Amino acid sequence: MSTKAYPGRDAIKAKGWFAAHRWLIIRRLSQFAFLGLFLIGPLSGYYLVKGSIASSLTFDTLPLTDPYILLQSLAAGHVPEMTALVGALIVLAAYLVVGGRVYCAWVCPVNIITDAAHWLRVRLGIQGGLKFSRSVRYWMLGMTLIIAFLTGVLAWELVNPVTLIYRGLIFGLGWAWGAALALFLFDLLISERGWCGHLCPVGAFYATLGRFSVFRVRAVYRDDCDDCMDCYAVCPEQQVIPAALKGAKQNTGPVIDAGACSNCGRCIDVCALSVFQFGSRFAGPTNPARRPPADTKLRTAA
Amino acid sequence: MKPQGIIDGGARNRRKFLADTARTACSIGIAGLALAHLVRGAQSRPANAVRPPGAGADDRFLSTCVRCGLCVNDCPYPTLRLARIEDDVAVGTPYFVARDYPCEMCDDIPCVAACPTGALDKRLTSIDDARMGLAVLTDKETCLNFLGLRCDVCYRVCPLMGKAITLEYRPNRRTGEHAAFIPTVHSDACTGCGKCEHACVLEEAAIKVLPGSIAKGRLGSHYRLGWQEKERKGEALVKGITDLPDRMPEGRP
Amino acid sequence: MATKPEAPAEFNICGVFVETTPNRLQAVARTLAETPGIDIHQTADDGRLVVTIEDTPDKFASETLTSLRSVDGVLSASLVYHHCDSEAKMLEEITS
Amino acid sequence: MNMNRRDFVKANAAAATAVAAGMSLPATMKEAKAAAKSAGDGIRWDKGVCRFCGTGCGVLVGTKDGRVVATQGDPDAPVNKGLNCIKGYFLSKIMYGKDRLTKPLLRGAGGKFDKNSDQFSEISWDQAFDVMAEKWKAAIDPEDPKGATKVGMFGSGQWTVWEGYAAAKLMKAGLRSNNIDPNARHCMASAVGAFMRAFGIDEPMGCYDDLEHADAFVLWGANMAEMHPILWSRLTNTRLTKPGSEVHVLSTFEHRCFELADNGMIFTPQTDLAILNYIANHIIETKAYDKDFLDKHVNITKTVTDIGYGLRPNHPLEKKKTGKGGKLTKIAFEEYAKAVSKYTLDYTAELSGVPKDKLLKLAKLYADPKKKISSYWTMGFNQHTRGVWVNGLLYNVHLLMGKISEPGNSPFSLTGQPSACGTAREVGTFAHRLPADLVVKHPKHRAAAEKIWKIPDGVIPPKPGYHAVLQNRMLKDGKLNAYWVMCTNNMQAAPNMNEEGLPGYRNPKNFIVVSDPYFTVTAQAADLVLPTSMWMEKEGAYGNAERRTQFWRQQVKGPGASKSDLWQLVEFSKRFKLSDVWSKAVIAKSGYGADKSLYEVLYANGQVDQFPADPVKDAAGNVYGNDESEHFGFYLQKGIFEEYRRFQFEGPKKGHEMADFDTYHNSRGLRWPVLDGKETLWRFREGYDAHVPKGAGMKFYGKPDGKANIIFAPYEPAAESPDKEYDLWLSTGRVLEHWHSGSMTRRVPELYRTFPNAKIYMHPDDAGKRGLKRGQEVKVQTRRGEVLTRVETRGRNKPPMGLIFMPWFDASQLVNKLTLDATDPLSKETDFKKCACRVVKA
Repeated sequence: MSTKAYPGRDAIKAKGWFAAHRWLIIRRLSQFAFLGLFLIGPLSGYYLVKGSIASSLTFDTLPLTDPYILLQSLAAGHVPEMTALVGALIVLAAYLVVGGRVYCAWVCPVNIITDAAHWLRVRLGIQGGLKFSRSVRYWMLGMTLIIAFLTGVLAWELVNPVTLIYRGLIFGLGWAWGAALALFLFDLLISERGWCGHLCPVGAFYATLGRFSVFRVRAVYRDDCDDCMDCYAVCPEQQVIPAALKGAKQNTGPVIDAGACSNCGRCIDVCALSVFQFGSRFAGPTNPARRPPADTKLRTAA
Repeated sequence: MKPQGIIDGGARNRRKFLADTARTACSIGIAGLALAHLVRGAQSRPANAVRPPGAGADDRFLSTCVRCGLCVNDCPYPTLRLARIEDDVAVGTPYFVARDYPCEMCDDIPCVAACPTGALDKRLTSIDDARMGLAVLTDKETCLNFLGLRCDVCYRVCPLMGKAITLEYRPNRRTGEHAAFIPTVHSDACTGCGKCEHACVLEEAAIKVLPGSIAKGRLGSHYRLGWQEKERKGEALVKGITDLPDRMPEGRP
Repeated sequence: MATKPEAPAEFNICGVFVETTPNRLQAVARTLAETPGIDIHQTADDGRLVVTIEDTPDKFASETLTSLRSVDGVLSASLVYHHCDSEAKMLEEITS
Repeated sequence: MNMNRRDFVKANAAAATAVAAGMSLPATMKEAKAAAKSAGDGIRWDKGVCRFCGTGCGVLVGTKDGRVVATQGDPDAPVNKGLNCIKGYFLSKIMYGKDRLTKPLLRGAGGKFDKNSDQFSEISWDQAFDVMAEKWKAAIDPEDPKGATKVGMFGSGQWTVWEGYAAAKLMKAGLRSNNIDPNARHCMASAVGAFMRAFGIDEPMGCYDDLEHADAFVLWGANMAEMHPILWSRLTNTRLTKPGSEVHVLSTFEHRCFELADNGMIFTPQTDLAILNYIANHIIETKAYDKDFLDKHVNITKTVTDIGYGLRPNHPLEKKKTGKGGKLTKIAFEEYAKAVSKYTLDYTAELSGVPKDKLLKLAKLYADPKKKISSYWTMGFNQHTRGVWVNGLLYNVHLLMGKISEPGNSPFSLTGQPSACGTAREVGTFAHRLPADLVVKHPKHRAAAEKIWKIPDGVIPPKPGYHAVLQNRMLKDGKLNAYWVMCTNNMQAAPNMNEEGLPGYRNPKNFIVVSDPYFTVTAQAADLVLPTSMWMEKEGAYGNAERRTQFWRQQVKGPGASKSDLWQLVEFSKRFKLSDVWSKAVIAKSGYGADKSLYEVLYANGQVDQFPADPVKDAAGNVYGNDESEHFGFYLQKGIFEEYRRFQFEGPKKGHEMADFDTYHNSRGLRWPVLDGKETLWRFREGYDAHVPKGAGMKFYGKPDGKANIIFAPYEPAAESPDKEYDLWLSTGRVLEHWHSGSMTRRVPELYRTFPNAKIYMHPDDAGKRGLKRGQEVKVQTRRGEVLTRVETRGRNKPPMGLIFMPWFDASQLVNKLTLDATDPLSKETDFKKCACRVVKA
């Protein structure tokens, strides 16, 4: 682990604050933008997008449906209408391109909550607590589908904090803020990155998709890595990095091709040496010629 | 420090792996049981929560509704809402409380049109065929019309007035001069829109929309209603029966 | 009868046990029920009544209590419980 | 369960006491409360009468702590026997709308009048009457021989008897203006006109007992199922329990009564004139008529025809007319037979759109001498440009058969307002009338009134004043400048408000005063708004449709500074000296000093003030307030009523006699004439009516020769019919839940919820043709304006293709922006049931 109190300090020094938070800021904007699109309707009466994250209709033409929820419905024994099927396929295709867990990092509102919890956990120096295996979420995923199958009810949707909170924000929060608070406290006090990183079956579903997705983080300049560990410190799914960053010998990487990676881009932000870049999963040069002088200058500054 | 441990930390022994797996499976199993228990709670819904048109039985509805809220968005009235955690209705599913806002029975049924999954059945094309529930005159002791007063608000607000609710006339034996107009609900026409419950002027409505399964009785299959069977067939079920004339005094018919 | 001062700061509520004869119970109950400030809480067929008396705009509870004894048919009226508090506080909503 | 600390302490006190007394307290507070209730809940009950329709249901009013807390149908009231309709159920809430007016409000900021301000400021009664008196005096020229034609008053069939009387007296005997008319002009004037023409005396000959006696009922433009719910339940009971009984319903659209109808008929608007003539024709052709009855008791006449539509004189329709007025010409029976012979079954069926078999069934019913028939009507007949005619045509049918004035045989005009009969009609609040059926244009009648009122002859102007519709026109034209609207919401109720009412009220030359408990549409258009005590906040008397006069005592005080209409009228009279209103010559004749106030001449005149202001008590000894007694120092209501009775006993017209004041306070209402301590149930019939001499059998004593008139009148078309541009008939009306203009019922949350806003009832195919969906927002347009509303294609009213129905109770959808101010030239009553409109998407 990094000995530095705040990962990314070098990056701020090297690139400036904004550049060192670029993806984080864009990502937050993206999360709020999605929410905003849904909220415009209820707030203004003029609907660009109707419905919620579970299923929506944009400009009264484009149907989008969460494939995971649709999968539950299928497991529960119902073959939905074409609209939902088409909507789910569109979403599926989109995430296969941009990265499965992009949903988690760029869309899901819970991410904001759990990121906040983690940020505070680090500041307060809270240690220990429950540790779950990263694989628990896949068990959860299986379990939700089995229960749906056995009961004929979209059981997970009774408790799914992701849709609960999203729906709450659009259709009236009620006690849904309680669910949000519970998640926050769970991640803050009980289990580090417990929910999004270990338990959430929604994440598990998208992680499964993510194994095949095209858009990726690549450790393009992995040879430049000075082992500062900042990327590990900020990464919510640290296990995905080594194979890409340190896999030169084993002939793995430089693409982070683990499904669990959410393409959040924090590693890109915090790396003072700009080792990481977004790119495609398909082959591209490792350690190509360095780009423009600006970067060179940064490098020397570091 | 080198990130060695993380990279090659996979060298676990087999026993530990099995133990971990068993433990996870058990935990997940317990979580699953808890979830299944929740499902049972969700399947029962308060009697005053009415599903939108085309929702059908709840067990079907709960497997099909993805809780997206599109029906709520397209409901032109404040009628439909999505259940919140505290609402006692399967969370996220659409419903309405007739006493607050009844279904206005739009001709084009926008809620059904909006549903992407078919949870609200697209085969429902005429709102008159909707069966959201069944109005039941639950309290005859306070219903003003049973008391002989001329309220019949439930009857007059009924969009299927004269079909779903009729007034049956009955002499008021107390006054000897007035008729009582008894509101009578007919399940073959009542859509369960709840206009009657909403409009009932009593402090607690005497007519309520209940789920059909609660409201309706069922005749045993071992008995048929003779007059209905005869009407359906258009003639007597058993033919060739004769009747002898009665002996009467001369000259009388 | 003493006239009650304007805007009384205090408000009295008394629990009073009233005795009458069984055959006059109904009549007494009716009279009490019509007296401002009196609420009947329970009656027993043998002629016992539990009532509360509270201040009214023109009479203190104590005055009503005194006048009670002169009601036709009332054998006794004994004060069992007395509570005095500010009027404002009395009107506070509480939830049980 | 929410409770306040006081309740909590009480519960504790009770519990502690119970323990001490060795009694166990009921488990919950609720039960304790119920126990207290069963021992007597401290509610004082007194008799009253429902505030809404003309049925006149008796109610008991429960008062506690100065507030009406409950009501109940009076189980012993003969009309309703403890029942109420849904409006009556909520009577206890009508006085307690959140926005009751409690202070006089003057248009303008800071208590200064400003006609153009859209703001009102609170002022005192003194200030209010100061402003009013100044405006009134400016409009009155005491020396004008025509009287004070620039002042006017619009009153109400919801006024109590004494309020109407005091108002008529103030206007006619005090201010010398006949420009007083009641809102009953909009609902009953045609019925009055027809009664006077046919019988020479107003109001139905029968009573509600006919509902049990009749074998058949025919509804002519009355939706009794909704508008007279309790009477309808009586009619229904007879239909259910009496073998062979029938119900026939005629209307221009299908409504709730059709459900009970054995013969439901939808006719093209205005063709009721033809249908009635067809029935007469059928009776004559089949020789079913009662020749003996006709010979003894009936004159046959015809009326002037082509008399126009009561529009402004410059309207093209008025220029085209060839006849004028309602002069009757005696004709022979044969001429009458010939006149109606045009109305054959074929012709009538073709014209009216009613199938022949239905028409024939109806005609046969009337022609059957064995069937006792009660015919009922309200606004379908009365709000008709030929309202007096059509009323008369029905009398023709009843008179032909002699089916009148006996149990079960009754042509019966129902009323809409609680005292349209008792007040508006009987005490002379119409522009042409004086108390007890007298009229201003008759010198003997004026003389009788002036004698009883102790005023010199020549005070009462001989020319009838402006009627309701004319008042609005005169306001607009600036010829009526000081105007007082009381107890009615005429801006909402009067026709063509866009072109007549509103411009009239807002004409800068005019000062408009509105007295009302609530801030109605009319109050909003006024210059001065006076807060009014209503219903149980004052002592009152109403007269219902069956001539039943019912009294009630004042149960509670009005809120804030509100005052009863009676108080306002009498108190305002103090502001005038005789020299302000009467000419010097008249004053000299009167023997009164010029400085004497109108109050002293009209009310404190040694006659009206003869009864002391003693406490009002009921039989049980409960004492009731009387704000007027307290203020004026004498029993004003009793004084007025007893003076009014002098008209009944000393006036030139018999037949209106009532019992004395105190008798009414002790009874559940009595049907006049009350003679020798007995009510009259059926008038003109020997044995039932004390005015019919022994051996006469029958006498229509309202006419000098004791005979009633059959009056032939032909079918004439409506003033405005649908055409290419405006392709639908628009009919307005009411719904059961809301009465009058909704100013009371819409303030009862439960009633509001059941029918919050008006809508148009439309045939589904008419809606489909226009691409309209049920519930969709639409504009209804006529040549006079447009109103935004919603479409209803289901429910209680089912109009035929080509007609829409819209109720007028909704202040947010003023349907009278659309209606045409075409009136019956005889009764001056507006036809709210027919004009041409179109419906387009909003």
